[in-house]
Amino acid sequence: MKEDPNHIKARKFGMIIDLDKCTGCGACMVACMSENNVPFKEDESNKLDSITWMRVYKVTNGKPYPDMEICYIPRPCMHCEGSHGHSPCVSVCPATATDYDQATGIVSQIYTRCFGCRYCMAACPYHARYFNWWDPVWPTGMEQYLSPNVSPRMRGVVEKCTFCFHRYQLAKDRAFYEGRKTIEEGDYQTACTQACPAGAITFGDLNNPHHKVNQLVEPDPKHNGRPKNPNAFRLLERLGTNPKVYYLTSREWVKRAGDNYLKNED
Amino acid sequence: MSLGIGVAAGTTLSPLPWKVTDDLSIWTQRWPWTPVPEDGETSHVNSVCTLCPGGCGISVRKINDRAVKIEGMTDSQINDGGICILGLSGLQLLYGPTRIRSPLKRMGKRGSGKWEPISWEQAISTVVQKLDELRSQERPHAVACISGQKNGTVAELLKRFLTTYGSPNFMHVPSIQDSYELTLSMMNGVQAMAGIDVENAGYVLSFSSGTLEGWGSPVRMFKANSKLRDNKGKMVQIESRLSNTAAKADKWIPINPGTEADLALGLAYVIVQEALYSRKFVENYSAGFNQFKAFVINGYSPNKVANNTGVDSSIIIALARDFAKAANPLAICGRGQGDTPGPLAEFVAVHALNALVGNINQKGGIWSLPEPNYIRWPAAEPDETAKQGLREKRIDGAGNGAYSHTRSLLNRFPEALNSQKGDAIKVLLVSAANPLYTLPDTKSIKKAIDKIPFVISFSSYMDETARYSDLLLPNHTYLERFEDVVQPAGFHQPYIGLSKPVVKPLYLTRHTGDVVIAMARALKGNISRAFPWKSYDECLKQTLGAKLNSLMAKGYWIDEKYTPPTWAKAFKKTSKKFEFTLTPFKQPTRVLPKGDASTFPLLLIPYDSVRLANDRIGDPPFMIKTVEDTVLKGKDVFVEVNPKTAEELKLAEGKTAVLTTPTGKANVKIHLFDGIRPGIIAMPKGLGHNAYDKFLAEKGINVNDLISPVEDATSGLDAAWGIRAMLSKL
Amino acid sequence: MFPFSFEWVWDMDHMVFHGGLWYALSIIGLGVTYCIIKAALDTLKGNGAQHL
Amino acid sequence: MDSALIPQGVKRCPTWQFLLWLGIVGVVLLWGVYAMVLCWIKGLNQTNMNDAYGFALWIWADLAVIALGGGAFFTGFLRYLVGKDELKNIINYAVLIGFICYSSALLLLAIDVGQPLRSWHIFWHANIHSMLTEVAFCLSCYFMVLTIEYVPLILENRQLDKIPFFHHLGHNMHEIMAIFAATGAFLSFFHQGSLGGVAGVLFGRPFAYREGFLVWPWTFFLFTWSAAACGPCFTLLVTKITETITKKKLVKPNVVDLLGKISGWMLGTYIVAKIIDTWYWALVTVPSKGFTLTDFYSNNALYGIWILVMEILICGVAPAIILIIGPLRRNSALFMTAIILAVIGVCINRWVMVLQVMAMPVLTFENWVLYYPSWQEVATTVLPVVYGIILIMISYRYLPVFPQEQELNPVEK
Repeated sequence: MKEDPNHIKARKFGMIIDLDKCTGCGACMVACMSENNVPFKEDESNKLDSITWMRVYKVTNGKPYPDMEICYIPRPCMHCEGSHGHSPCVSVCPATATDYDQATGIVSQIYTRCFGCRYCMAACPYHARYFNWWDPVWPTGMEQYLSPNVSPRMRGVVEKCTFCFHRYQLAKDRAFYEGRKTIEEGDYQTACTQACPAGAITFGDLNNPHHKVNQLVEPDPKHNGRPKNPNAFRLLERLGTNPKVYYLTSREWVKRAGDNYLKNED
Repeated sequence: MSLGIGVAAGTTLSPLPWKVTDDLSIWTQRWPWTPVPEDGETSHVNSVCTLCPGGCGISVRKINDRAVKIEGMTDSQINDGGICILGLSGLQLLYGPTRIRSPLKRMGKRGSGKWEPISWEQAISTVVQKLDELRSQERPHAVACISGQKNGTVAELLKRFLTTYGSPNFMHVPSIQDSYELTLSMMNGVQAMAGIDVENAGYVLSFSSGTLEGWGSPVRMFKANSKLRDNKGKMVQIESRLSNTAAKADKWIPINPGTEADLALGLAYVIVQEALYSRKFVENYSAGFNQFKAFVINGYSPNKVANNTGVDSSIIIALARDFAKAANPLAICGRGQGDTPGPLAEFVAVHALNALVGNINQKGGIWSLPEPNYIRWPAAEPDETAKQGLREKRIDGAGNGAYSHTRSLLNRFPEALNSQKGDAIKVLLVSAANPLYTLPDTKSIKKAIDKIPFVISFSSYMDETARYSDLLLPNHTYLERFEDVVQPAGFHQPYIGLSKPVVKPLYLTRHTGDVVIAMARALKGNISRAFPWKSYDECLKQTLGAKLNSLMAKGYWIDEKYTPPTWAKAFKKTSKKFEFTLTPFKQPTRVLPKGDASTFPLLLIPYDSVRLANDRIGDPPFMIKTVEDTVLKGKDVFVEVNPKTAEELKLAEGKTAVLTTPTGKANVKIHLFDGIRPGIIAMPKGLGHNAYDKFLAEKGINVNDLISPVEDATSGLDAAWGIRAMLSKL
Repeated sequence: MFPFSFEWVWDMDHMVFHGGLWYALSIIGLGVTYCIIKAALDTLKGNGAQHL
Repeated sequence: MDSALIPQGVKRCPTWQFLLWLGIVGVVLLWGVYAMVLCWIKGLNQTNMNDAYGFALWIWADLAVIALGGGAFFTGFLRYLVGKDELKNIINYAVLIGFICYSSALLLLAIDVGQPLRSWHIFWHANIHSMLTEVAFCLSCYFMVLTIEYVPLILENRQLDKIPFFHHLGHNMHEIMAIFAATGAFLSFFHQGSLGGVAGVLFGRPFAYREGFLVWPWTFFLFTWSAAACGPCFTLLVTKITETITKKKLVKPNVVDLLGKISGWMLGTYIVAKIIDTWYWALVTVPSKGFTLTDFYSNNALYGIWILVMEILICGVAPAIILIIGPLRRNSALFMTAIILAVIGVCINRWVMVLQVMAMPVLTFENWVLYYPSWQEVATTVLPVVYGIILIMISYRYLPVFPQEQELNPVEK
């Protein structure tokens, strides 16, 4: 949670997911798994121990046939900012194994430092954090597709979505080689954004008014980044987690499913 | 004791604890059983994915010689950077444990999984010996081939091989493309492929087509759906189940399954009655309209149709008006992912709707595309034995008598074989197909295959059919070979893609094209002469000719300027006009599912999910990981049941029940789902494999074990959309 | 825990926390050291056992 | 056989009987050790914990034993700092129980983490803003204090005391024990509190989250308070159990009564604070997050409003009343009931603050997730209990744990 004085203007990378476009196809989940060397095991049907940094939830309006409606809600790590980087998980980690980077707004996870106390998982209301209950094992030969950009994790540590932080580093390196001072919007995109066949995911710098993410939701800096766009919402806005993942929908019930409301509230 | 304390104190004060803790930290980071991916030079190879007929461009990221990630190709006309879940998982197939690593000869009983690796020379000579034997017995027509591909050089090589060898029995795996083709032939009078200009449609009326379930070219359909949304277009889904497509549609219209043709005709009734149709098209460029008009007016009033379809007559009327008045309306059909050809009546009725609103060969409509003609090899010259063999009737009955329009009827193959005595087919070649898993009524397929003494599979993976074969001649995977990819399903512009080797072949596999050429050469005579190429790559190079350069550079060739022929020139019927044919309606419009309603009160419909590959390729581990726990839990599959139906049957969420159909029986779990009509149960396709690896095998039930094909009276193609069923407590 | 690890910051939070920590550790450490040294001295002096 | 080790002037059971019991308990201990080794070698997949239950049975056991071990610091605080001198007659036992509880807690934590070999990261790379860091530091430091408090008792063993250095060491440690006790009380205050803070700071989990004072949520203070109230109850309970098993009076009634009375007042004030906290939480905190109290206690098979009634009224208010009111307290059956209820109450409190927090869905489209522990988890949780029994058995046999034992049970020579 350190301020980086070298950065004149901090970036704040965020993601917008258009739920009207999302079809629940799961490409984001697999794009993430293959980008980030996420392991798999024989039975992955127990979703409580299945590592999916990006998870697509199937949400219904709860009405009977034929009025039922379905919406898919993809849920990466929200990279909560809380107030001043005080995200639910970062502040609780005893070993500083997860950190809020003030320069990018990305919540990192240092696998080699994490000793597996799982306090961060208890703190995260989005279930975005996953524990390596098992040794990651790839069938013989399959380890050949592992990417060197992301280190495979060991048993006993927590992992989660990093907004493909390694891609940010690669983009910065590339810009440096090409003699550019800054990276462009398109230089750094997450694997899920890139793969989404429906084009439902937009990624960029929320602090930059030229970036699409900023234009789509118009985050309100006076209210901890709450979206000004009436069709945009964040999951569990009321908890004050101040997430950097926004959702767009035209359906009122979907918006309402994003947070808890009392009966008399509208 | 004091010694002990002394030692403890000494150790604590020495640097030893620090060293130990430090080492521990390092050791826990580098456990020898956790792989450390090797770093190296990054490169990208552009290619085309052939895991489904979608034909997406892919860009594969490599580190040195290893492929590490598959991404969508950004400038591809089909998928523009997007990619589907299966395409993303491709490297798990390439490097996975299910690869067949060399030619294998069966040792134990069929399907026992005992194999002996043999050399390619041995393998080919074994095949050639068998084939020579058959020809010397004057029975070349006892060879059959099942191909997953219909077009392209490999399919053509196989066809050519069969023709010069003397067998008419080339069968391809059927899909809705066959039905569309037949429809175009009957109504437009052309032998063409259906191209759907979905990107420019303003209103998409889908009759149970899973446009977001993997229908057509999946990524293209996803993109088109988002574009429709951006353009404030409308999408209406007619389906008995709230599929993903229905969920994303502006309107979901639940319908009694199998009555889609009735609804289409009901809509036609309103359009005709209220004169909402395109006068320009109907009056000037169509024939048989009056007949058609009389037909729908007589039989398909909204009230009648409401009765059959379960869709309210007011909805029918409103829908017809919306559709006819919309800008660029488009009606499409073909259930789910479109793997089953379906009832021809549906296609004709829906195509008639398109004709009524005049969107044939128009922007945002249904185009007819000429079949690709880049393969221009000199005609093969069969010798006498071959000619005799070719004169024999096809085993599946296609192209003959009742089925004279249809080119291939794989669905009739098992039945044809099982009803005959002896072994009508002696040798079966299976290429890019897994019929033992993908065709309905797996039991009868197995029985049919049992009657074939020698089955050869070209599969790269140990799928169900490969496991049950006698000889395996593994092809390179799509990431290790050159191959032309013709016309992504439903794409509306002439298109050829080129699959390129991304990595060197990992194992002792060989390109099926090369194997066919080698077989032909070994058979000598006219057969050998018909295959003048030294290798498949040479054949491909020659075939592609001038297109090769652009294909190598861009990965695809497209005729972007292509526009379909105008109405004046488009129709090749004798009338030179579009014909509102009634042929398929002379039979009962509705294809009834197998089984009687008194014993089997429910209807079982298979459903497709884009997260479950249900064609010849099984789900790789990544994909199966994304399957929800209300679809698969442990080894159990869930069927979707309306809570009302479940209540009547006294079945609760998560409970195990016995699902019985006229074809089979299985234990399933109940998932209460309000998105399905009462009385219907839905089961996912793509589970219940018994081959492949531990990540996929023995999970769930293959719905093809429970359903049977139903022959369409006009086309002979499989028209089944479900089967009657019974659900009882365990 | 020590000023040379990178997460160490010289701010109020760290000073209060580590102040408390090192204070407690010092008391414990000094107390025990005192007891041990005193006991050793007492033993050397050899003044009477079992006088409790 | 081992009579030379047994303190003078007290009677102990025959060696064979002692060894027999030790053997029986030892078997259970081995079972626990086996499970522990399994968890260390094969990893935490041996448990039924999952991504929804990152914290489960072990963390509850941790919190519970630490609360119960609170008897040590609070009795020490009363004895050395407040000057309640009578309590010297029970302080040894309180320290022993505390020592057992804290060592158990450390052991459980060492099993509970995914990478036990890296546990020192919590110290080395300490994030001082984490309640768990505070817990870890205070816990370890206080465990040192407890060891320091326990060591003189060991040195009082007949044979050890004969060694002059140990004799002097024990004596000197006694001399400055007040300093250690004060440090211990300070540390205890913070770690009991930060254990409460562990749940209270989770602003993503409305069931656990509490507002508070400066950086400390209200649970911080409530946990310290409840540990101070219920810890001595546990000390008394174990004493009573020991008395029952040994069939001897070991502590004079006035000592028990005094500690009981103090606990009663602590419990009474605690429960008032707890009720106010719950009230405020239910009426202000929870609705501001979009929940109502009933959301936390419905739609699941286990957690109903009964658990709140149980914790606050039956296991809080009731024992507090019994212990405060003299005549009731002096009724031995009621006294036993009260201390048992108080112990149960604090265990329930720790349970809900760990497990109900995990079970409760926060996202609207998730459901309650219930969990049951695997045998490995149960075995490793039983492990500290049997370890404690063994340590008590040995300590009681060979050390002068109860200063009043000789007086209350004169041995006929």
